[in-house]
Amino acid sequence: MRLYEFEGKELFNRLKIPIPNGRLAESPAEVGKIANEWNKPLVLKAQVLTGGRGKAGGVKVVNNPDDAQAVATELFALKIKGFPVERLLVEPRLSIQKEMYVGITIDRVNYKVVVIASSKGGVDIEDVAAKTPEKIFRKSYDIDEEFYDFDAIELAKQIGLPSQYVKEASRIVMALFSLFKKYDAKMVEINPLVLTAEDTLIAADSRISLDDDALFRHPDLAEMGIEKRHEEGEMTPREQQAKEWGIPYLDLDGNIGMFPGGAGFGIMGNDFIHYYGGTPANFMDSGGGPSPERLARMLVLLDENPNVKAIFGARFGGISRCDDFAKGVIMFLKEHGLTKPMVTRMTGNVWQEGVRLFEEAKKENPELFAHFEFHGIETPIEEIAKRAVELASEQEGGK
Amino acid sequence: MRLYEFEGKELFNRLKIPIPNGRLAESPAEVGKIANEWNKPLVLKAQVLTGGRGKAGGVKVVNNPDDAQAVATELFALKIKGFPVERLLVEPRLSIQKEMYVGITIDRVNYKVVVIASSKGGVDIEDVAAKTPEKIFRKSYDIDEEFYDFDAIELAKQIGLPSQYVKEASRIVMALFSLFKKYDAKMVEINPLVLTAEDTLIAADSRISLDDDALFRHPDLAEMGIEKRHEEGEMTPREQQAKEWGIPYLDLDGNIGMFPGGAGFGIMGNDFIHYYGGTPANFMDSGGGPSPERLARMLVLLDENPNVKAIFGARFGGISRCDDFAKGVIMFLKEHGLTKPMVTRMTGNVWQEGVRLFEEAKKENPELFAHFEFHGIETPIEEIAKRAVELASEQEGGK
Amino acid sequence: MAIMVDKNSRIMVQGITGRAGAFHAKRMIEYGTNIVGGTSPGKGGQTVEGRPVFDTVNECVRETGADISVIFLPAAFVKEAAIAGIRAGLKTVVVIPEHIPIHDMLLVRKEAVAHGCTVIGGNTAGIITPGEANLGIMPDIAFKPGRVGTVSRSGSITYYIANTLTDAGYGETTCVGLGGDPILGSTFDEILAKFEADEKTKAVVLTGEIGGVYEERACEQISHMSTPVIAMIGGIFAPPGKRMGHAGAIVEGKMGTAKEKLDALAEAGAHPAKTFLDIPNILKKLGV
Amino acid sequence: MAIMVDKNSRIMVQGITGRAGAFHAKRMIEYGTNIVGGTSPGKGGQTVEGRPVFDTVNECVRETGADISVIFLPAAFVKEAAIAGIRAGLKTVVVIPEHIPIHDMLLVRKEAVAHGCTVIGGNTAGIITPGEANLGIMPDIAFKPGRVGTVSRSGSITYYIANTLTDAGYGETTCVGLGGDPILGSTFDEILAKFEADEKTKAVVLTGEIGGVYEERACEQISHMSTPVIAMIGGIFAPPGKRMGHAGAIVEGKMGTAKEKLDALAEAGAHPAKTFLDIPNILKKLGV
Repeated sequence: MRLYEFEGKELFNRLKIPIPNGRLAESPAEVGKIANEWNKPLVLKAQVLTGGRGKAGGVKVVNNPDDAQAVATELFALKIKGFPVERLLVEPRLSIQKEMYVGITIDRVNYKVVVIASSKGGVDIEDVAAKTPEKIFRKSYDIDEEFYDFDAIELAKQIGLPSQYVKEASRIVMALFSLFKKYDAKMVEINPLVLTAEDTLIAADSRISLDDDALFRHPDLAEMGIEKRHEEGEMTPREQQAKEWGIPYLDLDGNIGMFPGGAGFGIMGNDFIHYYGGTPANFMDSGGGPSPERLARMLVLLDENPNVKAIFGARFGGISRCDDFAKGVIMFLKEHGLTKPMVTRMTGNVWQEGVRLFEEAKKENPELFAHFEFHGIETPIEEIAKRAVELASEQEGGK
Repeated sequence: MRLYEFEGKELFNRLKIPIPNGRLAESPAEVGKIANEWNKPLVLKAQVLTGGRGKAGGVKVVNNPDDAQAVATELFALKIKGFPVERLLVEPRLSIQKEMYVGITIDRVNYKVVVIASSKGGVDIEDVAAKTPEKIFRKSYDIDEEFYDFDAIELAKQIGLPSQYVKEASRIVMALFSLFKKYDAKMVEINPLVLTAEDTLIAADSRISLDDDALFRHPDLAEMGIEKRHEEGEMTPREQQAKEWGIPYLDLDGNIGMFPGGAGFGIMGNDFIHYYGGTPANFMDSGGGPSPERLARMLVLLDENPNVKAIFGARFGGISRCDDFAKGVIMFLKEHGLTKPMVTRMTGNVWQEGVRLFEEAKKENPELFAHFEFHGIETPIEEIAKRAVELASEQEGGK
Repeated sequence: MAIMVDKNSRIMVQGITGRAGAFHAKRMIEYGTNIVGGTSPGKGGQTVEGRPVFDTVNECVRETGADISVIFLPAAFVKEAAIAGIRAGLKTVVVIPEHIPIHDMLLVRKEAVAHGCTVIGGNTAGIITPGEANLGIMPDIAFKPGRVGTVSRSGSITYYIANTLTDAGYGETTCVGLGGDPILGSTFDEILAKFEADEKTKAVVLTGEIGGVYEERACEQISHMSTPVIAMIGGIFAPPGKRMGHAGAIVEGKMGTAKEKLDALAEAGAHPAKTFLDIPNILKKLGV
Repeated sequence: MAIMVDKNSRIMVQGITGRAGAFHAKRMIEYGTNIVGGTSPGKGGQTVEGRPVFDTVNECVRETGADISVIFLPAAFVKEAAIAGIRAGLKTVVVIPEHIPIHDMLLVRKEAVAHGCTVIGGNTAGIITPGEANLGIMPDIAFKPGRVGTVSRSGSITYYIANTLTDAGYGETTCVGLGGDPILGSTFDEILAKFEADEKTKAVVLTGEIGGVYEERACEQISHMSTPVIAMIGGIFAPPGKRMGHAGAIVEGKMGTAKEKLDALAEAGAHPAKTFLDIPNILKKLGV
């Protein structure tokens, strides 16, 4: 999961990586106030959880402090890749002598930690790697290997820093390495690392992506307000609700509610729906062995989503049992009621028992099953996907 | 350097190793007050920087709190291996089900960290190793190797802990290992690690020896009042003075003041004095390349020591220069004045220049050189040692 | 024959006294899997389903001769548990739990390579050799002994494919779930090599996923295999850059879009399948 | 011939721009030692005594062909400096500063062994091959080319012994200061083995010290050497349990009293000496 620039810089500051003396603002007026107070050239930087901010006009230099509030108003009105700008980071403008890049990431193919540096910073590092690979230097480490200052100095020399700066540069790179290890990062970047006209080194931007699965061992991050979130962008209200219920859930653009069994199948089911001409409204992961309560909540998320026109359910009882699955669906039908057409297939662990429970419940309360078609192992999953697409287009057509 | 039991326990507490809920007392009255407050059986433990405290009567159980003050008075009157008892650690008496041993130390021959455990604790672990080696379990680790809980559990099983205790025991052993690494320890011991009648594990005693040379990276220890000190025992006032001046200095029992060049020679010079029938009054280390000021201070320590009857000086100019050496001695002669007979030899780096400076100064102020014989390379060191012994016995005889 | 596990394997369960551990130990035993014991620090001396419980893997290996372990423990404990198994000399360690911290898995992988142990997972449904042994959480209903091997990132995909193979009469030699976590103990190429060496496996179905990095590693291996490989990739239509449940399923820059993966695999000689129903058709064409 | 260093060695100084580093670089050069350069991070491009200064050991090795380094840096920086030298492929690293943290030296030793580098010190006066090269802080006045090797914990003892050997007309092949710190990069046995392999060294004088642990390790080596070894031990009369300046000089339990060390060395075949003046007499008796 990605951190905001200001969050990353707060971590930089903790690890003694020098950062500009910036302030976070939540309104144009606040920006204006800061500008008046400081009375010097500023940079206003939109805080969004996505890349390409610069190209989208999310970073503005304000040479005359009087203009700050007006520029800030424009920035707050911006949407960057669809994400609204809710905060600006206000920093003094740096006088730049040289811009470099330092990053640390994981090479998943070779199971290594990779330290990368480039003599060219402040730009897309993948572009640099593609167009001028000679400007990129990297070295791989085992996860439990120590990173020494002589390696950091070597890196600083390779990216063309004159000798007088290499000690400070190595201190910064070593601190970045410590940050990477300490906070279970997937990626940490200083881009650009700026050598200012005043001969100091400073991290002008931060990009940090942490391993959400290791957040549990970093309670200090939660204290900073850094909690589990998307890799990119903010959550929708529905995603937020799902998160509170502990259900991995993602809103998509389509109209078929995906009620899956298993994350892998969630991904494949998404493809199947596309193959048959439909588009899913969401991605969801039930987790291993979901309780009936959890299954009912998963259905609530779909049924209450106005974009959903039909629900596609598939359960392969692996770690879970199909009778529990049936119980969850029945609980939902009784307590909430299904307003959308739904088609579902069960197979795997005690699937026959799941079908039996549905049949029994249907006999008792046939009205609850008005929109609900259920299948066992006899119907291939592809047929179910095709049926879901049909149901959705019937609904759309019926409008 | 060794820590007091209560200091060690404070570190245990920081690393979440359970310790008895004790209090430090500096007078019998204080002990009496604690005893009245707690009103339960107590253990009073003399805090001294030496081993064999138990055998010397430095630990007393007080079953009736009314007796506490009287027993404390006896303990405060005690000297353990010559060291006075200035503080008592007062703890509730434990009900003991089983006593074990856990220690971590360095195997200098094989360059390893060694974790040692024994099913027999509360006694001299070297005795246990000698008499019942089958009760000792050990495992070696590289300094950068991780210590895993499964190793700790294995150790707990080996020393006969029933399964229900192994998780807590492994937590304690892992914390001890962390403490060893975190504070640059030479040795950490829990002896005994007690399984109480209430089925809890508790570190009933602590023994910790840290690497003084790594103290610089543990400012939190200085905050606790833990500073460079002897491996055993407290410093004499003269040793304290030397420490303030940054001079490694040790009071010994003899009457020859040792004014050495080089620590290795300090040790060998000590032997030479013995070979010729004398006994040194001190050990001292000049450090590499001492300044004239430092040399003058070294002589002040000897000349003002009433036990010193003669001073034996030897300087082999290696990292240091003999002219600097001569300057320091002359500074001392001029500013302080020599009251004890002294014999000194210089050789090595520019020794001739040292001799020349002495001769020049003697010509100017012959009275300063009344007690001072200096030699160059022509006189073997053994002759100088012999002469120092003669000078000391003349003084003793002259009394 | 089969790969990795068969009826003679001696299997232990780490975390056997836990809810999931005990439940699945029972299921595995019912399937006929040779479960010989388990571990649960602090509960040594107990039994679960008649199998002895030990405090450490070392003890379990010493007393039962276990050579494979299946881990059912919370993610936070997996690093230590896996390394305990690796250092105790196990041949294979299967990590069922999901969300193992990435830095932990990097260390586990390093230890595994150093000690010649195969780690599977995390977030795997396990390994099954139908009719012989079922390690993990796979539902036995989908599987029948046969002649096609499968290897997949996802448990549910494994069930669907096995189901398809079973229904079509091919059956399976062994089905391996690599796991859905972003860093995995083993990679496709390593499992493919085991299938290649297995005489009874006449074809392999590989199912990859958007966002992974191990599909690309498989290409080199596929290019010099004599056993045919059928490849499926999930996430062809997945939106880029969003977390899709499997933490691994994040498109990282230009590497690893589903389309590119499938193209690369096909170029290396794999036979691409779009849906499960394509698979029997391809096998038929291949004459398996 | 000589051991470890000779006139063809290419020597660099880590910390060459510091007060001690520059002073001793000058002294070493004056002696004729082939100093080719040095390092001081942040000062690359400068020169000291006409020798180039680099930011990293790697650069220095690449540009000057250095194969030995002498470290003049504060103790806190030695770990990194020594490992930099070891990893840069140096044959020998000489650690002059004293009071190196014990845990640091354990790591340095591990790296040295892994990379086949010999680390000498900390707290050593250095290594001298009289007439060829003087690495460290030894005063050249004591030394003359000759036929006896010395190895000692202490610098001052080395000077006295060399002085004695020089005066008696034996001279020295190479004199090695192991160092006075409690954990040392090399041990007596390792240096003795080098002397044993050196044809020109006709005898070795070993001087140990109370509190060390490496004297015992020397016994095994001495017992199968053809080159005779004369042994002296300092601290015969030292009080036990007190720190004697050399941090290593602490009697640890029953191991390593000076008397026991000397007895053990004699039993292994070494010839014990009490004072420096004994040494020429023993050499004479041995017919060296």
